[in-house]
Amino acid sequence: MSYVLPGDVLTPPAPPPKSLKLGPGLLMLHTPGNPVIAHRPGVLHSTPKQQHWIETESRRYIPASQESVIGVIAYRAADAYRVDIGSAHLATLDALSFEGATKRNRPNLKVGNLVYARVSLANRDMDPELECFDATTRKADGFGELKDGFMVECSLGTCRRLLDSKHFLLPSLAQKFPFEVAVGMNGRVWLRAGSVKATVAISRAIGMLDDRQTSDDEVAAFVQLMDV
Amino acid sequence: MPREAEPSINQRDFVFSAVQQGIRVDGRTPLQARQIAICFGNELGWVECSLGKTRVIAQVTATVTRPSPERPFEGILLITTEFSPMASSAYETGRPSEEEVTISRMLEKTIRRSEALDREALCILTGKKVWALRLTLHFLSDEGDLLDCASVAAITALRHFRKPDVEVVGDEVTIFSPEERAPVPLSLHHQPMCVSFAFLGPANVLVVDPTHLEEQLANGTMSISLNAQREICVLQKAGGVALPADEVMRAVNIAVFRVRELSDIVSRALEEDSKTRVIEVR
Amino acid sequence: MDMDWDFDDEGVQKLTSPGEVITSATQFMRGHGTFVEDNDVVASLSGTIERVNKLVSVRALRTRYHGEVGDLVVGRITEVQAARWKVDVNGHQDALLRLSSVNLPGGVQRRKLESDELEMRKFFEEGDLLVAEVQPTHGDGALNLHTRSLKYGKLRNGQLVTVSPVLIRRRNSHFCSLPCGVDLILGMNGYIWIAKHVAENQKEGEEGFDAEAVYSNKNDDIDMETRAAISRVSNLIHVFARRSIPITDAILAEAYDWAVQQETSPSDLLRADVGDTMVAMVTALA
Amino acid sequence: MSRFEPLNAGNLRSDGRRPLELRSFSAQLTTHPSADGSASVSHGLTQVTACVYGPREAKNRGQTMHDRALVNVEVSVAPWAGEMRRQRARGDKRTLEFAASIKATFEPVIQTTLYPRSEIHIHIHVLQLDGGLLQASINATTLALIDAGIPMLDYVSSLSAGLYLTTAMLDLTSIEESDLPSVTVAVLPRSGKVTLVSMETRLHVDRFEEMFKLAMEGGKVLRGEMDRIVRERTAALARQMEGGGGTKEEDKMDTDDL
Repeated sequence: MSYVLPGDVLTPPAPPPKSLKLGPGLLMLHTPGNPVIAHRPGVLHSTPKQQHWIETESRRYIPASQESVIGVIAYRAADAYRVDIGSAHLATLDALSFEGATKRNRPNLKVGNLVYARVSLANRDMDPELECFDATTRKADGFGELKDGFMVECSLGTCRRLLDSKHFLLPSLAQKFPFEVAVGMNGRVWLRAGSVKATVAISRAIGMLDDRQTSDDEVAAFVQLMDV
Repeated sequence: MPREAEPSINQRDFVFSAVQQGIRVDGRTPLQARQIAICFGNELGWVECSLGKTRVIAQVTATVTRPSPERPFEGILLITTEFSPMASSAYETGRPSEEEVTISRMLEKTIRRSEALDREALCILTGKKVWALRLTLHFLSDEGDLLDCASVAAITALRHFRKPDVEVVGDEVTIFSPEERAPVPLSLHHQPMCVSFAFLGPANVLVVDPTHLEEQLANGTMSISLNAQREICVLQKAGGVALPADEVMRAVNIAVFRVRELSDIVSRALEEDSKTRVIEVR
Repeated sequence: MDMDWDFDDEGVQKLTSPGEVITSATQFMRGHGTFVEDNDVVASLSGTIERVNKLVSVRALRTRYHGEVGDLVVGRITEVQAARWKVDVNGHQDALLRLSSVNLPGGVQRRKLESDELEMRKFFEEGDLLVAEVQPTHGDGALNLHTRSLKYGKLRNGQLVTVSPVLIRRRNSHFCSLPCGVDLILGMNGYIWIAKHVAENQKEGEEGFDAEAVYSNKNDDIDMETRAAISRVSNLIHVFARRSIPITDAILAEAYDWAVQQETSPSDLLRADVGDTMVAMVTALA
Repeated sequence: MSRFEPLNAGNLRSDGRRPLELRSFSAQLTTHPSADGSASVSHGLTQVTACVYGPREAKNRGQTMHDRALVNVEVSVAPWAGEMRRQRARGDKRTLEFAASIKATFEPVIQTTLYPRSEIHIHIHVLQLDGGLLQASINATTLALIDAGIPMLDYVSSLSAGLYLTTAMLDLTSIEESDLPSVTVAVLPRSGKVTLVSMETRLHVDRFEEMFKLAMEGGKVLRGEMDRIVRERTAALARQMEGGGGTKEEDKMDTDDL
């Protein structure tokens, strides 16, 4: 693991490999030698396939194609919804981008409903677009309206940690009681458990994980002591 | 001005159903307040107060000025509230929002109108020289219940502050630097502090110390300023949901206890601080 | 409380005011101006109680226009938007007039072209007055209008008077011609259009009808006599409206005759004493 | 400074009223025909006019709400209203706070959900001020809203109360307000619930309840008076529409004609 700061120069191998892919936080300059610089502070991650990116502990979501996000319906238009996904602009969700949706049979979402969706288009010059199905199979694939439950907000880094299957929190909670959870890459986590108490317990555990003043051990201890 | 996005339906329904069962989203019971923490700066009269993740800084400074001609015996207290987008992106610089106006007016009424500060004691030379105190409140972070946090910070800062000692001989006024003579504390008539409530859900469950989410979802809010002597200084229920009179009285009685608790916390914090601080002249 | 609840079939109408319990909700259905609380139908307006079978409603005696399908309204264009106009009809939102709901010059059969959408101001511009009919609405309450009849469309050769919508009663035709050579359009929304009479042979569909003038912004020549008649009628309407007397063509014709007989000038009608005498005379006749 | 005696030995107040006596109350509806609804209210020497516009197309579309009407309140105090001529600035915090509490009082009472995306604008103009600013403004607004035919769950009636030693008194004048602890309440008379309570003076908790509950009772009485005025006007209007029209047409919301 290596930390980088904005402006740090990373030298790629001399003729840059064809497969070189620069993810968020990295930029190749068009000056002699084509140096790659970091423009965000964070942890540099690389894969053997020459993919590089920087993970940042930020709270502002910048949409990226194919990421799963949780959005709140902000407006209803005739044939599309405008959805708040925490980014600079509202995203557009076509009313037909749902499993089984036709011109006549559309999902009826209200302003304020939650949806779990995938970013289908993220372009810096256009509003992001979402879809609630897999465009090739037209199956829901887990996306769609999130009914009941509760939503908590946390940093983007916390979301990524929760999405890591090796992270301790969700499995250790699952040993205590059953629950459903949807983690959006945009710093939002939706959860639904059998009782109010359990839901509150999960949301507090996530809140503690998000709070930098509590260590992972304290969170683990909190989960162990939790009486639900 | 863009409005802050409203909480989702899921959040609203959950908060309401949970509070119906006596549970709040952060694990508190309806009548439980968040932990309050008070810390002091190097200077006298600099206080940072936090209530959960809500944070407010209060600072008191004093200068000598000429009193207003209508009130030649009285010193001047000026309360300024500094809202900035730092506390929450809902606040804008420039034109104040409704919440900002309500909070700053409540503080004004709690501290100035209730005569918390003995302003006559700020007089140095009648009609010529008085102390002008400036109480500045900086709102650093808004996670709900800014008003209660700010009122605790303000009262603590006024109790913490000391003004330089003065001596008047005839028309001659000498102001002593802290090195020459120990500065003197302000004289306060009483110490009013605010307690805010929110009414949540279809049954209008009363909760103390609402979080930001609860404030957004509330059917109505109510703030009561009291002092430890069980005197109401301000009671403000500006519209919102209609309540039976007994519910208002219940809130008043809860507030009485809460203020006593807050006064103890403030006194204890000031006591702790005074142990670590040397004010006397060496 | 067991309220003996009965409507007078004739005579005094029952009045109510906000917050007053009208009847039990188990036997009656709530209509406009009421809401249900704890099994009671409660009034939310001050006005007269009305009942149609099991439906109880309260009608306010002063309110903005509450649109109903089929109503004829007079309105004013406030905004030109993409493929639609916004029209002020004294309602709680501006009504919508879609480009597809108007007749364009060149006959009913003419197809809408994309160029029409770019030249919408050629048909209606901000501030233009029009007469239209309320269409079935879908969605969130904004009224939809249409002018797809030769009777409807842009208004010219006259003047607008606005009164409270409750003063206009629903009737078979809202287009009236007064004997004094003035045409009236009584919009259900309280907007009344008073214009120079259109001769029978110049009406839509007749040979004298000028299709190109449908969207014209120019008034025809109006002689002084007609102008005086228009302003006299408009002042009469003002006088009746101020005394909350419903406006009909019959009462206006009556009043007009009286005004001509008395040789009052149009402006004199607005004097309180003249108005009172006039109203007393006319209502006594009726 | 001369001593002011709020209650003399004969149990009379400075203006000769008994402690629980209200000042003469009068109200007039439709004072401004150009507004959709208007009312002028006076409590003794305090006189307030309220005008209501709407529900109408919102002037500022960005502020509209998809599921209910927006309520706007604007308050202006005439410079000559008080004892001393004083021009208040437009953005004055006291006035803004005052407008905000009127707005919050009426928002839950008006059935705003019937008018999505619309706006209801309330303008309050204080012409004369001798105590009871808040109560007069609330009562005037209630009447103006009724005049505009805007559906409301109930009347909102408001009254102030004060306390001299242990005697509670109602409907304070400006001189009493400046000398006594006082509270203003606004009630929904049908349910007897209280929507606004505003007290800005120091008072012991044990003394508060009596004064508070008396003000609520007084508010309910005031509702009767307002209702009488509204009914008189409604009856007069109904008569005019009936008699004056001379039409034989059905007066019902007939759907047969469609």
